Amino acid sequence: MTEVAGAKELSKEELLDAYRTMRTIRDFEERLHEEFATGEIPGFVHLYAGEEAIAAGFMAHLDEDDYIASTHRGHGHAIAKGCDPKAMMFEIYGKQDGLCHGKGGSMHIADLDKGMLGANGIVGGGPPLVCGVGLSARTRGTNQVAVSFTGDGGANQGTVFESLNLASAWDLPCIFVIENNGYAEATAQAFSSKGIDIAKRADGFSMPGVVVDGHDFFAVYEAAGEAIRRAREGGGPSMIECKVNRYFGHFEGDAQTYRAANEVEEVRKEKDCLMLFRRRVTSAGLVKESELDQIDEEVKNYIDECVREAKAAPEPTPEHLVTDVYASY
Amino acid sequence: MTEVAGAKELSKEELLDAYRTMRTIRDFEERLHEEFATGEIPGFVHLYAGEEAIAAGFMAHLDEDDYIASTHRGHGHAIAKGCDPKAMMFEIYGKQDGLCHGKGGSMHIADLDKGMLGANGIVGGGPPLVCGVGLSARTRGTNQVAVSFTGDGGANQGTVFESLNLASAWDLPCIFVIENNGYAEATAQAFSSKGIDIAKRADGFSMPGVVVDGHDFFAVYEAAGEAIRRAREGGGPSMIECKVNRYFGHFEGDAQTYRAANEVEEVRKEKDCLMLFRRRVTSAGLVKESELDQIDEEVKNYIDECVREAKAAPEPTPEHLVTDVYASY
Amino acid sequence: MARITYMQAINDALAQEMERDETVVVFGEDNVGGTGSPGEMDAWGGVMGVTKGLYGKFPNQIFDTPISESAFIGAAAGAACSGLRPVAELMFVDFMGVCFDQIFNQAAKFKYMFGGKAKTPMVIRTMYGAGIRAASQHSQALYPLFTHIPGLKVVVPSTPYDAKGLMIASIRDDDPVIFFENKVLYAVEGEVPDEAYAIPLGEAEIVREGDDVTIVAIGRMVSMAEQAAADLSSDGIEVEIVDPRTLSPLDTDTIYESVENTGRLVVVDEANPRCSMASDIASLVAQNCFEHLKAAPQMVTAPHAPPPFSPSLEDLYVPDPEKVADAVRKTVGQGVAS
Amino acid sequence: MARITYMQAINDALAQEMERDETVVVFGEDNVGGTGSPGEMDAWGGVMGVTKGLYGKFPNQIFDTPISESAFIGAAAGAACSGLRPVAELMFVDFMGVCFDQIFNQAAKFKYMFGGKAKTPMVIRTMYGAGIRAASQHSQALYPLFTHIPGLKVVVPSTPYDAKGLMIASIRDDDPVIFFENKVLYAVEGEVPDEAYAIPLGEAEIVREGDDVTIVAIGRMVSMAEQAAADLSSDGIEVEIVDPRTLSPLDTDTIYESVENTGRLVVVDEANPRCSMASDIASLVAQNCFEHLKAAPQMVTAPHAPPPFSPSLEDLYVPDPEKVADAVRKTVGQGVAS
Ligand SMILES: Cc1ncc(C[n+]2csc(CCOP(=O)(O)OP(=O)(O)O)c2C)c(N)n1
Ligand SMILES: Cc1ncc(C[n+]2csc(CCOP(=O)(O)OP(=O)(O)O)c2C)c(N)n1
Ligand SMILES: [Mg+2]
Ligand SMILES: [Mg+2]
Repeated sequence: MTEVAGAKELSKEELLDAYRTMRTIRDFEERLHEEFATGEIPGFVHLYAGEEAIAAGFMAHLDEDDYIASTHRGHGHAIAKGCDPKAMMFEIYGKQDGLCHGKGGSMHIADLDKGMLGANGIVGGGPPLVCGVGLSARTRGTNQVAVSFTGDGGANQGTVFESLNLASAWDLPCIFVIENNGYAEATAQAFSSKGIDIAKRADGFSMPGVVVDGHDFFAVYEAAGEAIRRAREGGGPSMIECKVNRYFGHFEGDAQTYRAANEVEEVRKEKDCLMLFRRRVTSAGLVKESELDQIDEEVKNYIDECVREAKAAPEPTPEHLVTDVYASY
Repeated sequence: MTEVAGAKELSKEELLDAYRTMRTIRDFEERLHEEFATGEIPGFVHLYAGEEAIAAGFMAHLDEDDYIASTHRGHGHAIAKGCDPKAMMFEIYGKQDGLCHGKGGSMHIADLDKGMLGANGIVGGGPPLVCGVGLSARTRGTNQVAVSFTGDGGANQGTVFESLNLASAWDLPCIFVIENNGYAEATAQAFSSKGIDIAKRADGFSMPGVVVDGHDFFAVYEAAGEAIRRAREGGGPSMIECKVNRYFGHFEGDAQTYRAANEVEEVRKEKDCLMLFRRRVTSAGLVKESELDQIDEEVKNYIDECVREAKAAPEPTPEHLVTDVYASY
Repeated sequence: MARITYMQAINDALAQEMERDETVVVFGEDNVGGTGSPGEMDAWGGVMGVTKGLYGKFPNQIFDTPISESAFIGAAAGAACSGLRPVAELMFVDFMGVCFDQIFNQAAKFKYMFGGKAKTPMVIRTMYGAGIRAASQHSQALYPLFTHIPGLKVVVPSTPYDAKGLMIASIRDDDPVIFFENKVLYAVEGEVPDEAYAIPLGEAEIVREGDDVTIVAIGRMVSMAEQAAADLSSDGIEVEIVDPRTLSPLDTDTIYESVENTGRLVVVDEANPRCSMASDIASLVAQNCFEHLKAAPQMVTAPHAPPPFSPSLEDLYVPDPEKVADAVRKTVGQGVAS
Repeated sequence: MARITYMQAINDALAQEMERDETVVVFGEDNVGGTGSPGEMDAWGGVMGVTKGLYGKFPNQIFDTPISESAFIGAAAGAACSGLRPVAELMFVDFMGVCFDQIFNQAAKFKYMFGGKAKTPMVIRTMYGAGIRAASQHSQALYPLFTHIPGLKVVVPSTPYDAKGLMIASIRDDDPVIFFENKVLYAVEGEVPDEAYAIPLGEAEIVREGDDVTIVAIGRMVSMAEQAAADLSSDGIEVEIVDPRTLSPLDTDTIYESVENTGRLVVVDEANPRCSMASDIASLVAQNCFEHLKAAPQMVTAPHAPPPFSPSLEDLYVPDPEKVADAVRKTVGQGVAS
């Protein structure tokens, strides 16, 4: 790859959008990390910080009526797909005006109007769903595509393999993204799938499989673009593995003693996606430092506002306990 | 492969045993085909005829305390693993003295004392079980191995992929055999997994994967031997795909209009495993035609006896309805 | 109106709905039968032939799947969220164990978890029940497991007429519906209107009127109850038979009304007894009709054992008219016939 | 004897059984935690720490698994048939949907299908219940689904003492056992003997004696019943609390005896109501203690809805002492407190 390969296709506005997406995710997650420590955030929270380039790189190619299916680590995908971060923050705080009216929480953030089929509490839950979206697009003759995200640990779940094969047999416009951050909870990919390139499994399903650096927005953008174009043109499914790191624990509260000392610090220093992006676009003269700084500032204020309002927002009222499901008795 | 490669290792007695196994399976199945037509055999019956070389080729390497897990098409595996054909015939007729006292039937023939973990009504049900046997062998420090059989259709079931990966991660002495007979019910492998060599999926699980001609006892014997030896020596799991044909319908009663005209006739003529075996061993002067003829005769009489006795045998008595399961109330 | 089988009634419902709405798609293992094969397409039309002939009429709306229930049942859920009304087949309900997550944690919960924002109009067609010597892994009833799950609708038709009307209603419903087809009933014939009609989910039917004992019977068990009723009637006992038709939602009103009149209840359920429909209905009646009950409610179910293979055992496994009649006699205090 | 937590009691039971019998092996996702990772092993000891420290003592008897529940739960069944006594963890029971086949069609049925020839001594440890804001896919109870299945034993301990004794009995049992651990109870302390002891499966415990109303309460619901009992006692209502401890087999004798004395029944079950343990027990009592019942049996359960995320809704979802007390008052005809 040349210095800013992939960037050629992108207008300045698109570059700024991508940066804003990544920055929004980063601030959203870092702020949740802080807030979680205060004890005010209920339940399990899995943070996406460090992996932003993947969500931003894929979603830059998707339209609102394209669909994604996410994982337990879903905030980044949701934000990049266009879910309202404020409504998401409300949701994570369990409030009535949350994106799912407080019924879903962090692990079930969804917005079907934005093509976001949901974070998912079940590892491997998403890939079958995108096969369905692919089938729907094919049957109705639209050129929508569907993208599922799965972790390196999730890649060993039977549902994922079945979906790869079904998408292949049915020639569906589906892209299966593997976010390989090296760990499933405390268990290393070196053990759980012997450290292989997971994308090489694509071969067993007659589809292209590529490995990209998940810290590098432009690498992701390029690989995603190729796969999504192919899918839209009827060329069938693909698998893309993004090698990446997560900055925080598996979930908030994880002491992470299974990781090497300084593991994260080093990645943050060498490979941070925001830093890499910034360096690339400014040194190529595509964007000015000050423009990015301004985004940083705006995002910071916005996330502040999200948290402030979320904390103050009202809880769901009791009658909602039994709405949105028919009551058999 | 030279004319009788693999045969070198085999004593004359072993050759005769292998032939007897294949002939017993063939006669067992052809006789069931006839008997089913009379309407006297209850339930679903899936015949193994045409695929005998696979069962015989693998089981020739296994000891009684090695284990196998089979499929809905399990008669051949059971016979080859040492289950008593007469007790099997009783079982298929649903009789009290059947191998499972009439409670299992064709789809659940099992004999744990012989290392036969059961035919299985659930496609993909067996591979997880052999992982457990592998774990048991490893934990107890025995050198047992475990072999699972799965069809080309079953190879797309999530449980199978998960088992491949688990056996790899745990370095288990397991062999995953794919019996690719080209069809899953009426659906061709050309569609269900795009006609790929299924064994190439092994690569995604860091294990060797080979394809052999499943009509050729010696080819199967050789590939099986290598994988089983490796497993016993701590070299971990393998995958072996045997390309083969089934002679009868998916189950008895299947009109098979999805198959090409004369498809089976041609295979029977060109590739029949018993014919190939006979030709090889006699032309190499290892065994005399008359010796094989004698086996044919003995087997024929024995299967006659099995059927005759099975028909006359008593049904289970009512109290057995609720034995072999604790009654909660 | 014509006399057709339960199987044909389901086929007709599928055809009429596919015709009416091209977003209705049908898929499953060998639902066409023959995909990729050198011989003919539509070679099977489902393992029992329920979807036979649909491929000829709707080649773009019916397809075969690999053997990957999690993927294609999940695909039904994903498709339902994005513009289709899929009818996916889980060949035997016994296979639920390889794909239950996509049913109960995904499809069933989307609407609730997402705060009402999802609509998941899908039908899972599945075959249940003993009676064809298919042994432990192909003969279970299992509808209690689905009935337990909030967000799923559960339908168990007992006649060709109901099969058609309930299938049409299920396809038009916006929640995921599990549609239980009894394999022994496929060959049963009945009068069925030619045109499309929907039977609302959640409405029981009174199959027979009577004042002495209420029998609630499910699916194939309705005919067992009917046979028992004839017998009992000659002894002067008139039973009322209620067929719930949908187990979730359950038409408790009709059941309660009947028991309020008869004061006696027998539930006939082909499933195993623990945490079953029989126990569900018996407990509801005990709670809600207590003051009307003149005798202890009775359950007639399979025993707490897997379905056996041997015909002689399987015949003892399924509730039969005699056992139903015995239970009825027990509630009216005439003791069990010996 | 020492005061230890429910979590520690389970850990102790596992350690003592692994020590006693080296064919007892323990595995699951991150049951050690850290396999293949650059940092320390035993980094997790299970997601909640239940198996923490076992790796240090039994490095050959405890291992991590890939995320492949079908494969490793099935492996437990295969291992149980070939010489081990595995204890496999299904981290949250909500994940059963990806591996249920290996539990209910394989492990549960081997013995029956194979005519008594198989022995499948395995334990599936799993976590259930609401209360930690883990939302719809991590908060279900689901034990009714397992109780429905013949061939499975189902254990739900409510105290540290029971957790230890029932775990030891489960490991020594020759049938597959599903062992339900309540995540909210992990931190609860109680007196637990140091030595190994087994509590027979199928024996209920009378947690509190009383003559007015029988409450049957399951798992964490026992403490809800106890709190309600204190309240009710000050109103002059003395409840008897029966903790079944194992749901399958179920100790119906103890339940019937209690109801024969009190004439009134309230079942408290954290699961959803349909085809539930509450309905199972209520229907059994209605059938078998009819002549002793003075009032309609009552069920206190979660509503027919998935568990919601929001703390304010989740707190309403789970049965609480007030709802239990209301149900008790209803059975004694004092009306619901307003
Ligand atoms: C079916 C299922 N099994 C296990 C879990 C528990 N679990 C949640 S996240 C996780 C690890 C996932 O690892 P990976 O797929 O690599 O994603 P990451 O967390 O690294 O993003 C596990 C085991 C689950 N939620 N669902
Ligand atoms: C989980 C599950 N899905 C579907 C079936 C129904 N079924 C039984 S055999 C079969 C085809 C199997 O094909 P294959 O694996 O190629 O084996 P073959 O019959 O060719 O030997 C199917 C779909 C089943 N028994 N279990
Ligand atoms: Mg990971
Ligand atoms: Mg096949």
